[in-house]
Amino acid sequence: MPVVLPGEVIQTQHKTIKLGPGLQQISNPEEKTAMTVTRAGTLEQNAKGNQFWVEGNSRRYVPAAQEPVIGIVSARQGEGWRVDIGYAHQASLDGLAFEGASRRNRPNLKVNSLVYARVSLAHKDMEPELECFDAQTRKAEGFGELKGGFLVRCSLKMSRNLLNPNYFLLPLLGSRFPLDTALGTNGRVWISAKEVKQIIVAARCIEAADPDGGGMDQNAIKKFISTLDL
Amino acid sequence: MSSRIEILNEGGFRSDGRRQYELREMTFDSTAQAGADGSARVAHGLTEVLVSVFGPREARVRAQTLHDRASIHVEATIAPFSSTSDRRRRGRGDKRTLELAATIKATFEPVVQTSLYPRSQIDIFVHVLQQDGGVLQASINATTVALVNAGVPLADYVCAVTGGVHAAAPMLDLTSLEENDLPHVTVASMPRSGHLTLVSMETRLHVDRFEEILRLAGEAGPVIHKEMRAVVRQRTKDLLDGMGKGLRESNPAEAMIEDE
Amino acid sequence: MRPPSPSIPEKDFFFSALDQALRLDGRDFLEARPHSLSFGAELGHVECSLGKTRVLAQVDAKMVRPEPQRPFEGLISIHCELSPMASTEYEPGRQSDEEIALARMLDKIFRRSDTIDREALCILAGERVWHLRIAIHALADAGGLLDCASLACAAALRHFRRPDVEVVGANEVIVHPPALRAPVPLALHHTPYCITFACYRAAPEPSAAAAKGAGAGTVAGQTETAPRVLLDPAGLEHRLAQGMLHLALTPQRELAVVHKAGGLPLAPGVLMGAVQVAARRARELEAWLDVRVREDWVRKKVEVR
Amino acid sequence: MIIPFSSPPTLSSASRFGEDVSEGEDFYMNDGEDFEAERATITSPGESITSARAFMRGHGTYVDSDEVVASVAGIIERVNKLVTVRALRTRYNPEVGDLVIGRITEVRIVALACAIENNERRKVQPRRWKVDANARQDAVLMLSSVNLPGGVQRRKLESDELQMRSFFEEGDLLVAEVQAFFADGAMSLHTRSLKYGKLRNGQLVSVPPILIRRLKSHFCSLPSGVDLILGLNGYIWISKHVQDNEKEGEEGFDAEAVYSNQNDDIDDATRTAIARVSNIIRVLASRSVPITDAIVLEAYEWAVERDSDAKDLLLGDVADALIAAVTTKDELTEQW
Repeated sequence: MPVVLPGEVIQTQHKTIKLGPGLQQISNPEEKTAMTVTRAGTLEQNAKGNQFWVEGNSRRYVPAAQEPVIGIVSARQGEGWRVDIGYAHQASLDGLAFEGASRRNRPNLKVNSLVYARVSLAHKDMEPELECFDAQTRKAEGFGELKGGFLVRCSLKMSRNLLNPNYFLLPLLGSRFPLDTALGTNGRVWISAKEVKQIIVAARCIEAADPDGGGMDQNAIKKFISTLDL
Repeated sequence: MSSRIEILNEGGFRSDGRRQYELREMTFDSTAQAGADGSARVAHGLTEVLVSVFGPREARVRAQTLHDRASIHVEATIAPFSSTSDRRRRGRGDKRTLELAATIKATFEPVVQTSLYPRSQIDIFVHVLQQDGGVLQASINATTVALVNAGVPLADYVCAVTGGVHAAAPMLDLTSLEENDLPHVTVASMPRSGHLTLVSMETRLHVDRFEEILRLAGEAGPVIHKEMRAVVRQRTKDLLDGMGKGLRESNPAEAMIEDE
Repeated sequence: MRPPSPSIPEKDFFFSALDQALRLDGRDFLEARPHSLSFGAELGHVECSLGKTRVLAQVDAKMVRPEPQRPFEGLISIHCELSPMASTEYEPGRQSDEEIALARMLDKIFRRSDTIDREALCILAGERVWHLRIAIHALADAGGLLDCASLACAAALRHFRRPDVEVVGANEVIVHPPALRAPVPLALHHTPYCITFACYRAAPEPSAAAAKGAGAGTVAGQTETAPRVLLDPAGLEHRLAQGMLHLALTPQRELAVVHKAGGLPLAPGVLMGAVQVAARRARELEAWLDVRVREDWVRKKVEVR
Repeated sequence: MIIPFSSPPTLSSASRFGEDVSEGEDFYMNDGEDFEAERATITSPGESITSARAFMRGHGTYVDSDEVVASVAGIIERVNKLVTVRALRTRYNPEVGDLVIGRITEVRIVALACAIENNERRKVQPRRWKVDANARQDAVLMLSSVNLPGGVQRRKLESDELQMRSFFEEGDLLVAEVQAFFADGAMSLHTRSLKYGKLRNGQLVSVPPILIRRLKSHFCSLPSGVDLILGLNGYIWISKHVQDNEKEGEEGFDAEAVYSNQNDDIDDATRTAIARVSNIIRVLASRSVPITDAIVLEAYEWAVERDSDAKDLLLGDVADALIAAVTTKDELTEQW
């Protein structure tokens, strides 16, 4: 994974590519697909080589469409809510963007409650919008209000790690005690388990494994868990 | 210069003739400002503070409206003529004034039952008219009485008193002469539980001495409470007496209600 | 933009953990976060960390004319800066309320409590005195900023040395460069340490777990129905505190500042319990600080006097 | 005996009300002991009233460690198991059906984005006035709750929304009735009656709300051409008498008169009478005497008899004499 700096130009052979965060398309007279880097980090691409993005250690979340996020309801607004997702601006969540919601039957979210939602609109000139269902199927698919449990805040890098099914931490924790999680890409992870102690252990492990915090690897975490009171 | 003054003489008297634990005379006036919902002018000796309370009323600043309780807004002013040593005109941004206001706000926020008045605002205006030590103490006591007079629900009275130590001898209710020379503590307590809502000290004092003052101030709290309570009860009684005078007119009204 | 308040699940979880006598970072009630110091190249340049909270303190001195009404006393000024660097909660520009409160508290702890011998800062009465300027920069705020800032300030004052000066004749002042004459440490009467407690209402029904916690590490005089007192609150503990108590003490068991403005009412016994805990901690911090400062002086080859 | 909630506090013996109360210990109701209705019991914040096991807490109280504790200074009232403390000086506490006098503080014609700017919990409510009625929040007067010129049954048009200020604008006084409450406790008013609407030709006197009681009618006409409106929120309107036939008539309801901002001609005699009544009310309020049409009338007759100047009424000795005159008679008639 090459380290790239803002301003670098990257060229590929692929005709149709998808650009992720940290990259911008530039017009190219030679008919070759080219992009410029806007953020420092490591350049990543998928196996097929037609999707690119820059992985960095920035702390401020910038929403991108279809990303799952955890938000805190900050106010009621007309038919919906305003939600803090850790971005520079508040996102809006429509009261009808829930499974089974209708004009008569809208979910009742209180100010300061937690929601697990998907970014449905992320445009640089507009306020981000969220939805708590799949717009096609109108099914919740796990989105909605998060009740109980605890919210852990971590770095953006860590939240992406946790979303990776091959990452060791959640299976490791899961082997010790059953737990529910909701993973947001905005550096927020919601954990629920039976015991308060278990949630605290999970929260401390996430913090310890966070590359921006303790940065422990699998073995270190194993040792760390054994020192904790479970 | 002030160190030449004898704080406590051999006979056990202080510079103004009081004994160690003697409080200055307290006077309360609940009729100080008719335009306010509640007001009180409280004097501890030569220290005098006027507090006016408005509200709960419609919040003037929308952005500060709280959806689940009333917001409390405190503004303090120290009159330039209030002190002989420091005739300064203190503007709105003056640190000492701001701190006084912030302290009063923090002290009363948990005491006032604000959750009964969502989206409203309670304004407390504190005017220090004369200072001779114990400004914070007088301001808190005056605010308590003003809030009670305004009919604002409180969990309890807040009774404040200042204590100091002179050569291992603790004393209460310091004048500014004594405050300048002695380490002093302002303590505000709630008589029902005896718990302390405010403890503020800015001068150096040994832990053991501090404990002694804390204990003394704890004992002085109920004394001040008794005075305040008597004043409040007297006022309530006076108002009630006046209402009794409208007796004859009230009867038809009562009859009417029973008819309904 | 005002930061969002903690969400309902965070709040509920925090208090249910508290009911079981658990803190979110695994500490005991009266356990502080680890603290560390690092010294910069110059004397009086200190970076202090308390958990994830970090503060930079820098002391410098220059010669000025004293105030006419106090010709024998040096000047001390404390400057605080809370920039958005420390936390997203702080806005650039305008002085925030937190900044004013921090500056006021540091002023009380170090200036009003006569920590520094001002008369020792006098060079030539009415003509020349030292002006000590203490700059505090918050680098990261994860709760307990005041404790961290005061520790950094104390360390910087202890670490700092001013150039040696000599008065020749009537009003000629010679400043000796550090290379020729060892610089002089400040004359400090004492070193206050600020210690913060967060208070929470007593558990609704004292459970077995809470009773266990009461035995493990709680303020003396704290019974099951008494409010819970946490030393060195961090993050959520800070934001959800129902009352805060700031104490500044010298290692000689002298209180320099007591600041409890409003919040949860405390019984005098609980307050005194907290004072005793703080007194112990002040002594520990003093011993630790003394060792660290001397180590650095040795490393910098400063003559220790 | 049940003390009516809305009635003045246990007046039957307020004059006898003992000295022991002020110095005595906390009044404490025992479980079995019957509450003495004849004695007004004064309490103040933080004082225990009774056990929370046997009684229910009402307004002005809270529960602390199994006791009902007062949170305001006032008198204890009990209805069955409900214990309340009534403060003698407080803001107006509205009830549906109350007649109030208010002042317009804000005209909100289009409520664009108002929900966004202040985290509004209510739904967006366009077309309304906000009215200060001495309560803890400003009251709301909806455009749909007022009578518009052109008959009671007229439909509201969009043009009405645009000319809301021509009906009521900031600073206007009005008399209205409390219609309902919003979820957050703010009251909603209406003026859909010919009795209600904009006020003119007079002056406003503000007294503590507790001094105004519920009467058969809050509109009274005094001889000498003065009308009195006693708002339950403590605002009292004293104005020139309007002939009944002038306000009557379904079709005679014309915008000119109802929403006019112009005072009629008021002759000197009426002006003097209005001033006299106003000062009488001020004097009564300053001595905490409940204000009713009867007592005002009596005081007015006394003042006319003495032929005292309106402004002299406020002088201490005249005021005392007035109070003595209107209240001594009461004691004579106390038996009934």
